[in-house]
Amino acid sequence: MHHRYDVLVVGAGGAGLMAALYAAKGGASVACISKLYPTRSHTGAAQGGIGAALGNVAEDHWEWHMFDTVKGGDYLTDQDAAEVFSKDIIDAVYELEHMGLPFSRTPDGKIAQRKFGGHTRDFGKAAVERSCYAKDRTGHMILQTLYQQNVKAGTMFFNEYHVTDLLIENGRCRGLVAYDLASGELHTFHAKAVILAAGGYGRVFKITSNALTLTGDLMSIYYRKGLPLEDMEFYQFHPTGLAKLGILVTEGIRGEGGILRNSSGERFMERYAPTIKDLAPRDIVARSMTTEIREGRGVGIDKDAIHIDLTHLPREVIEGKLAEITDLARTYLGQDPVKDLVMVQPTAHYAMGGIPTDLNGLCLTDGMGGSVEGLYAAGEQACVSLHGANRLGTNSLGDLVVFGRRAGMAAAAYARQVEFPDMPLDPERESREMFDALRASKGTDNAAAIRKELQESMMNNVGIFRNGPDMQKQVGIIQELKARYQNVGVSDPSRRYNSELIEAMELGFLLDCAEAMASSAVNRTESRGAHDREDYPERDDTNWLKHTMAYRDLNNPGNVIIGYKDVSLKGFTRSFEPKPRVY
Amino acid sequence: MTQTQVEPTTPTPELTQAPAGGVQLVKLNVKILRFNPEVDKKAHWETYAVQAQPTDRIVDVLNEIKWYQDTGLTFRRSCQHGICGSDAMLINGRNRLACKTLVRDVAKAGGTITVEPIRGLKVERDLLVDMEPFFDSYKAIMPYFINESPAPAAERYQSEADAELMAHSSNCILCACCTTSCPIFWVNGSYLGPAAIVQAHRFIFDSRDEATQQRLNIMNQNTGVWRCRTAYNCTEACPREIPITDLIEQVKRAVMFQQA
Amino acid sequence: MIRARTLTDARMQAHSNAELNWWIFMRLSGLVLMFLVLGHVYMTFIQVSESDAIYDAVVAKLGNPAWKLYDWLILALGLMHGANGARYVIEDYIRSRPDRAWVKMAFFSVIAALFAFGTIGLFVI
Amino acid sequence: MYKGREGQWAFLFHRISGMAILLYLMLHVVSIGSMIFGERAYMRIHETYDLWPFRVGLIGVVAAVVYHSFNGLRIILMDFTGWGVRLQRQLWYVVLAITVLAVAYTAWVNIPRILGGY
Ligand SMILES: Cc1cc2nc3c(=O)[nH]c(=O)nc-3n(C[C@H](O)[C@H](O)[C@H](O)COP(=O)(O)OP(=O)(O)OC[C@H]3O[C@@H](n4cnc5c(N)ncnc54)[C@H](O)[C@@H]3O)c2cc1C
Ligand code: HEM
Ligand code: SF4
Ligand code: F3S
Ligand code: FES
Repeated sequence: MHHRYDVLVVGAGGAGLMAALYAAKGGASVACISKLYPTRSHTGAAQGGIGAALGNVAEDHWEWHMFDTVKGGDYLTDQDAAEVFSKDIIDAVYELEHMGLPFSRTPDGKIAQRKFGGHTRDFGKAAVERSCYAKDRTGHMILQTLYQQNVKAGTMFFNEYHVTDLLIENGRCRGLVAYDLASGELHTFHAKAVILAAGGYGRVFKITSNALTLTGDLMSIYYRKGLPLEDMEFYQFHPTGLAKLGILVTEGIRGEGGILRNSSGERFMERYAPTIKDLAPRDIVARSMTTEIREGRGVGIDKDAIHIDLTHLPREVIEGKLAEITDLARTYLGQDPVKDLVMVQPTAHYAMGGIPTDLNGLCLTDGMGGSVEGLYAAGEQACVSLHGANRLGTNSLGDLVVFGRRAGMAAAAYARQVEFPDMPLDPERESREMFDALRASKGTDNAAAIRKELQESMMNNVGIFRNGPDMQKQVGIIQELKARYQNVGVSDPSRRYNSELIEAMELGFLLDCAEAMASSAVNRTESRGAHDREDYPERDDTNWLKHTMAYRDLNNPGNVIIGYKDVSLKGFTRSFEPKPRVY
Repeated sequence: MTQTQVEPTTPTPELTQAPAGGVQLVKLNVKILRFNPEVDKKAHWETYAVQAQPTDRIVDVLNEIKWYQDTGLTFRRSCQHGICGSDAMLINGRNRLACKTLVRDVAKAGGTITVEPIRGLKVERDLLVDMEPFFDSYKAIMPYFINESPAPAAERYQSEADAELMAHSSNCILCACCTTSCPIFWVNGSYLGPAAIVQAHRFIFDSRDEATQQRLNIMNQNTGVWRCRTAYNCTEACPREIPITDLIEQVKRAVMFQQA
Repeated sequence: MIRARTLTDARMQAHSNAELNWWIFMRLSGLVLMFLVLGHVYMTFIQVSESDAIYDAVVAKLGNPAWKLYDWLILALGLMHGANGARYVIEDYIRSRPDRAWVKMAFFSVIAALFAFGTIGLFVI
Repeated sequence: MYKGREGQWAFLFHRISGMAILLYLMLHVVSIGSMIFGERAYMRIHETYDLWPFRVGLIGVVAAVVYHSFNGLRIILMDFTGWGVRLQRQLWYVVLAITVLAVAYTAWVNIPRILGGY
């Protein structure tokens, strides 16, 4: 089957839906292709809020937000991106409100805001109320609202279509190939511009807040073409996942006054971040918790968790503003935040790295400004580099709407100027070969077993605390697993709804992401943001104030070529000198 | 096709203690209604013997079966914690999300858990049904905010009390647990169903929305609120604990007072 | 692929309050019927036995115009209420349009006939 | 069978009892209306009512009418008041209790008549 649209959007999470909306507003014919029904996208799981300096509760300015973002990213954040972001997000939040998003309200009827980790007033003086929220289901409301607006705009959706290949020839993107789960057929989509917004890849880790479907598909597809992935070593562990399960407990819980306590009941964050304590950025809190656990002050049977204490908060706050996580803790742990301490553990959460883009979402091919014409990316899967080495809470939802919108507008503008490019002769060839190989393999290895080994070893070797030998070992493990992957057999021959085939394909994507990640991480011999090495505990601005670009070596499979890209240390009007990062 | 033949085991109501970490495993039988249109004429039951922790989610158990026992087993799932709405199914006779139901909620050691696809929508394969009719009903109620008057530079104001009116209905994740538990929907697919009405409620009771009149007219049709016979299955089934029947009754009254 | 309903669609769509009115009627008639029917049942089945309702007794009772009216109300409201209730049931369970149309037609004819028959019966005597 | 709770059964019984009463009403109209054909015709139909199955059936009709009436009241309360919905479960048990009492009373009055065959 062959389809033709001016602009194609891959993924129907917050970024994809925003991009689709704006591409349509730009006059383009738009189709959105998603492997899930749009409202099933993982943006719906985001809880805490979306940060914007509205100043509805306390004085706030975009410069403060920009500073926090840069400092939060341990100065690896591109400051031009941070400036665009901190300004644009204010309008974007108002726009979401005009789209009907049911925000929580202040007593005078404005959008309610609360404190969040790393967001401060006056360049680091004290925590500030910046996160705009809708109870603790902000992502759910954003996803629903954006989907609703797309229904209104009449966006064409191809649901449960898995994108399997991008058609890039001579530096120009020409469309893509997708597998229709319902029929088991491949479809070719011909387009002037393509926007990628397929989300993260948290499923490389064992304990994660990410959905089973977040397998880094499009990052891997990009990478397989010999194109780079940026800053893959920076992966955020969120301090508070429900113990064992990894299900997220929003940072908003600490924004509302929740306190982390170790086995002796001590508020240990006072030792690690004396100024903002429990509201320090995520990398710092996650490390502090892990240190407590390692030093034997953890709680639970295995002493591998930490308590979060809400019991001093009024019931109305817990059951009202934090209804969602109250329900989660009650359902899955049988612990009631109103009267019990809840057991939490750091959980793999967010990819700072991904497909490198410029400020308009245009995908980059190297660190020197080369790009793929007509190919854009936004959302978690892209790396504009707004988040640098560590993302601040609430900045991802902001990223989706700000850069999703910019990518949508840029793609539509591009599509207005150009004709449809020629298509390759047999566009479906690579996808077909991939599926044929998976189907034909008479191998005996089990995809689930390989995935499990990958997730466990990644957790142990490229987790919160890292060191050279372990990561080196992990690079080897990934190569082994990739070899075994060749032997994965798909035993279900059905054409329709063959989820076994899809899962096997997704495992292949995960292995690629893991490869880029582990290799980038071994390479960076410093500690910065979420990348914390025990063998190189210091930040090293002289050598490492630069982005990593990881390329697959197409001639030498298994080898990863590392390149670099400069950090833009200048915003358009404001800039912040790298300083030691203390809170 | 992948007819993995699985031995139905006799229930053994004993607890096995796993060696490490003090994890408690129980033996269970999971009875699943299977149907693959490419080979089966009719749906049939298959039983799988599994070991699970009482605190495991049903979706964990299903994944375990799919990954290690019968790879052909087909169902939707994604987030694993009740937010994406993918995995509504009929578990032990009631609609639930497989990821929000724990083993210990539905079975004791040695017990049996039955899993069927949700009713009233066409089964495409195993536990996966055609969701299009469900989303068509959703689209029929104009599920988007309408306010044509020029927007202010900042936000439109809304009181906390007005925001609270939408608190329940805006919580819906479109999982279809409700609609497919409604005895009217089972027999009468033209009924928009509780999920669509909940969505309509979200906009009707939004103080900023300007299309209340048109929305109430949609609700006032033969396929709208009047088909609800207050059977409460929807309310019992909703994983988001939305008091659905209450909301439907509010919409009925709103239609009545609007016409009065 | 179904297009979403737009505001223009919704504005143009003719709508009637028929379902709303029937819904209200069901509740009002139900309330009235409750007293009429329970009273009737009490008087004819409990206070006296069914076998006491011999011809003469019935004729004697219906000689009183008040009872005539009482019984006629039950007849009229009960049939209307019941017929509309049955319409709900028919619309729910009979899903093919043509079938639904003729079943409804036949059913309403029977109800109409019964109503005529009952009314004549009441007032002839 | 779907394992619905009180509401589902309340609805199902309401529907069945409604249809049953309607059927009974229709027959009742025929039997009483047969008067216009004179005493003979009326009594011929009427005598069949003396057979015991009809007597027992009468208890069923009472049950249906009482259940349908009071559950109808429950529905009206739910439709017009917010608390009706909150208390629907309790209300339904009240409806059932009233129905059981009414049936018991009818049976108590009627069983001698059934046994006595008069
Ligand atoms: C539990 C949780 C809580 C969070 N809370 C917050 C918060 O409070 N504040 C904040 O700012 N951020 C938060 N985040 C981060 C933020 O929500 C995510 O980073 C963001 O939602 C990602 O959005 P996205 O649009 O990029 O991707 P997603 O929403 O993940 O969507 C990905 C889309 O891509 C599609 N897709 C993927 N692969 C393919 C393929 N091969 N073919 C076709 N389609 C494909 C999927 O179907 C899906 O529609 C949270 C994240 C998690 C996991
Ligand atoms: C005695 C007092 C009665 C009351 C209070 C009453 C009340 C009601 C109400 C409120 C409904 C609407 C149900 C709904 O929309 O959910 C209803 C439905 C119905 N009633 Fe009655 N009713 C009474 C008597 C009768 C009688 C005498 C008959 C038979 C002739 C009858 C037959 C029906 C039928 C068939 C329905 C439709 C059921 C359904 O749609 O599920 N009712 N009743
Ligand atoms: S109302 Fe509840 S049960 Fe129904 S679709 Fe929404 S979340 Fe699911
Ligand atoms: S189950 Fe159905 S009948 Fe009404 S109360 Fe719920 S929609
Ligand atoms: S898997 Fe997302 S709701 Fe169950």
